[in-house]
Amino acid sequence: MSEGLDTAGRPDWTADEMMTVAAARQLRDGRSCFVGIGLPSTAANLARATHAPNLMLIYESGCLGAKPDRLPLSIGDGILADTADSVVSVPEVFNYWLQPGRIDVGFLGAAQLDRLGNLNTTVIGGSYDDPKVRLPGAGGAPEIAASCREVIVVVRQTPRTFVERVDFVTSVGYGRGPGDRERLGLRGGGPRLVITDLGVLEPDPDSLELTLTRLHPGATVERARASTGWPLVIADDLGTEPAPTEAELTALRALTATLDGAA
Amino acid sequence: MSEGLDTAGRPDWTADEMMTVAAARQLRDGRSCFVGIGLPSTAANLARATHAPNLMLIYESGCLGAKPDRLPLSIGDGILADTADSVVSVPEVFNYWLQPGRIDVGFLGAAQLDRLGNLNTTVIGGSYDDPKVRLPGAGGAPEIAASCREVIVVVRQTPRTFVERVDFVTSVGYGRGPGDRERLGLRGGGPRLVITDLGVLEPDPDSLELTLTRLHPGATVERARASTGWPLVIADDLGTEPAPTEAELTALRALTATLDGAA
Amino acid sequence: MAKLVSLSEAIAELVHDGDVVALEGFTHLIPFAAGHEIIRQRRRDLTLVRMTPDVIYDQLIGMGCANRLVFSWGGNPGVGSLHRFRDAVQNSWPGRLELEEHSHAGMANRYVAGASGLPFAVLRGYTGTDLPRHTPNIRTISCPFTGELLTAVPALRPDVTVVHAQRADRAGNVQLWGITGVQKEAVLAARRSLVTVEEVVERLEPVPGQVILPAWVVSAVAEVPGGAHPSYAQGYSVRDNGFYLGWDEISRDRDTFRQWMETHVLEAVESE
Amino acid sequence: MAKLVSLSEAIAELVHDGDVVALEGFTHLIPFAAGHEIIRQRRRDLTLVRMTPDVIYDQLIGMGCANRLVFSWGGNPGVGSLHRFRDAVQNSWPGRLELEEHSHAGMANRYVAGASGLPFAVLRGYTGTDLPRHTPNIRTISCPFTGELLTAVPALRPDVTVVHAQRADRAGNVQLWGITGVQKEAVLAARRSLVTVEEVVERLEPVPGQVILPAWVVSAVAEVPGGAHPSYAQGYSVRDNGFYLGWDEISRDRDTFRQWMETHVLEAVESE
Repeated sequence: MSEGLDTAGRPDWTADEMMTVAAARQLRDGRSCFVGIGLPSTAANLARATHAPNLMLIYESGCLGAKPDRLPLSIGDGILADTADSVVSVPEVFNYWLQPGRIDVGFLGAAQLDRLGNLNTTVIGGSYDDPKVRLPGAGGAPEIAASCREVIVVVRQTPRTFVERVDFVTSVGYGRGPGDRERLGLRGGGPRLVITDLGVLEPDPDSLELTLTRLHPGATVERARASTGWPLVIADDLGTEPAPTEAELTALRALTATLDGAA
Repeated sequence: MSEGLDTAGRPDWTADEMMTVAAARQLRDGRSCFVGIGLPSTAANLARATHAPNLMLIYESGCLGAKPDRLPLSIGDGILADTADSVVSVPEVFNYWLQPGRIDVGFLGAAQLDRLGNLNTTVIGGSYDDPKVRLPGAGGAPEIAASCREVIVVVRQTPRTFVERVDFVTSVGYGRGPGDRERLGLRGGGPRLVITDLGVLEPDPDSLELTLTRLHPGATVERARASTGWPLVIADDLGTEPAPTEAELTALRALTATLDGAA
Repeated sequence: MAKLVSLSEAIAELVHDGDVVALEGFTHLIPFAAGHEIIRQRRRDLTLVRMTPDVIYDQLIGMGCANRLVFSWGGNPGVGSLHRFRDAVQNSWPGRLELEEHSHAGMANRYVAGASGLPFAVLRGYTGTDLPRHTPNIRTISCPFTGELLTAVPALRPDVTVVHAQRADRAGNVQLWGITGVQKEAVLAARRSLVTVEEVVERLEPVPGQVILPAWVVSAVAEVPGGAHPSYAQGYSVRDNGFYLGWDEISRDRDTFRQWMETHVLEAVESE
Repeated sequence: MAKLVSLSEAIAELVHDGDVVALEGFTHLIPFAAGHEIIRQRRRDLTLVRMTPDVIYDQLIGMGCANRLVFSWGGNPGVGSLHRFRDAVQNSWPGRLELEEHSHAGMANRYVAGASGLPFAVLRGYTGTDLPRHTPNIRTISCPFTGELLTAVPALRPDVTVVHAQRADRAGNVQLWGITGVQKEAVLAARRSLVTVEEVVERLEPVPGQVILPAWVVSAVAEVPGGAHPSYAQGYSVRDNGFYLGWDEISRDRDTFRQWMETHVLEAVESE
């Protein structure tokens, strides 16, 4: 029995926990990370609590170098200002810090993602003026996706989420394909990784199409294919993401426990 | 014997003191005033010490609402930051405070001034590339002259200073004449008053040419004409600026005394 | 110079039907009490401007105060969707709501341009997204030196901006700290401004990270302790996260929403 | 991440002949000691950038370190002219000094554009003055929404910016307060940056009005107590106004100037 499986062989961690741990592992110590609320914030703070104590967290509320000891409930949570190296205005965080490309990693979620890593958080179905579902909108995402040195997308994998073409391009991944980011003058590198509850996708070096490169323990190629709205390409050297370690799970659960208390 | 004359009939105040007092009188209480160092700063602080305790002093170093109890020696004097309502960055003082036209009065000096109130603080004589005298340059003056609701110029009157046409337009007064400020899109009102050691000049309502409207006690039209590099027009209703009061002189000398101590 | 007035007087004098109104506060210092007073005074046809329309705008929209929304992110932070906002966009209930949609960077720079007395702002933004196809006031501009193409957005000049702050002195000078968001720019960009504060004090003791709004750029100050609830005022209160979670249920159904607003806003006295 | 190094190491590593170098500090926190080290290390052909070139630039220019000056006001604040600056412009002594002349508003916005990763900035400035006729990088730009004509200036991107601050911690995070001028923008606009500080401390206690420069945007920090003299560091020293007045006499004559620099700068040990 591999580590992380209980006596009945079922993992003693959830798919969301696996996704969060896999995302946290991608954040190297000492880097700067532009963090949205929700799963990205959990993953970033898990990284700080484990292998990356000097990870620089930047929240769009203007908190630079925030070091919360619990999970913030919103990007404007008081603990972010209390623990930040510096709190700047919202115009400043976008103009002086994000726009020039100073931030290493941008962490984004999405309601829809397509095979070229474009993201939709605006509208689903119908038309823009008469949508089936109205989503919150862009927020900081378009410029995070444009300017961070690299982008990591964290999103659960379902056929409704992973679509051939997003209904609305809120944030640009690789646009329509190779050369598009350069043509558009986007200076950041674009989505380097998409981390889901099933595994990890990476852009194909040539086509830039998102390709399954790793599976989480227990996940299968079949499920990944069934959860993807386009013919999912599987990497020849498909790997497996290591299961969460005890240390990672303990740290993650200690963090998420702070949330339940708060609400 | 009028007040302010000694037993021999000589004024017991200097021409510079008269000029400073006349300038201070023009600053109404509760207004905001963009202040340069030197005589304008002395006059503005004299106004605060006498009739305008709530005059809002704004220094280009970013000090908003400074309330120095002595004369600052530079626009970056520590006492300005210590006593200010708020200290902002230099970009902010120009972009958020001066540029939108929030400041009532801009106080300027000059090395040269012409009959239409244009100011030169850049070069005198020769050419720009090979000048006879190289002056400090523009500083904040061009935008103060452009954006303040009105401008007051304080300058000693000599034929070398009061010229037909300035050698270099550092700051625009009325440009080449009526309609020019509007044509240039300058939103402030331009120079409302020029206060010298001899008297007060104001733009003619029609031609906008600077015209002598008041003489200081003891000054004469002849001297004013002789001290002006263009055929000086005298207002029909030429008035006299009241001599400094005891209160004004006491306050002014108390302020300037702080300077001697400092150096 | 800012006048010290009651909240109801301030809204009556400063906010009119049809105005362009910005209530700002980036999750911190959200002027909820002022928004509720706007609802009580039954303002109509407002263009509501806000980077992050959240629960307070959900309430204003659901109560029919607005026919237009200028924004960059409309959600219940940390919870999910705004049901009244969605109902208005998807079903025009209680009326049609026209949208003008931007990104945070675009909105922040539009306030900066307004505060700076400039007609537009330049940024690296929106490029390659579908936003410019639906928001006509996003244009391209080329650098006069390099020829590089960038994005231009027009200045925001609200008729009135409303913010909440920790303190003001009796002269009407305002002091806020913690996450100060875009409030300074929003106030300086507006023709009129109202600041509700936790307390009016004799003297504003300096605080690290403070932003000062001088009395001479503020129209009115109203003392409204707790005026940011369920948002918070650093140093005075903590965010009522339970309320935000509970709002999801309250706002889901039109009648439940109406009843809640009746009881907690319309029938509430001004100083909540 | 900022390295803690000695001033001489920092200048040797960060400032090279021919560099575009900005020493900023708006009468407060002027990095005099760093300027003196640049003189001691005999840098040449520098393009010196500074809103208010004053005594430190008079010294750099008089010692022949620069062949170009980008500025908006060159004088001895509260005293009068800079004689070495004038001698260089009027008589090309000790060498020709090319000028690129702007207004304060223009220079401040050029730093803002540099800090923002934009190629240019837009302002209401220069209009109707003779400056655009002699400074080619002042251009007009029209608003894509209103057609209004405004002024554009290109971003400033110094090879290295040098500033002085009150404190840094051991990680290299920098804290300054009082009149903070354009230092944050100048550091963020530069490719490399050096901050000299009054002291290195274990922890940066928050101070009202503070500006923080995170270690990850600073190349090097050098502890140089009194490194701003004859300028000052709020909370540590007061401005030596007598020195500024005295400089007028010292700098008037070429030989007197040279002798003074020999004795007080060239022969001085690094920690002055």
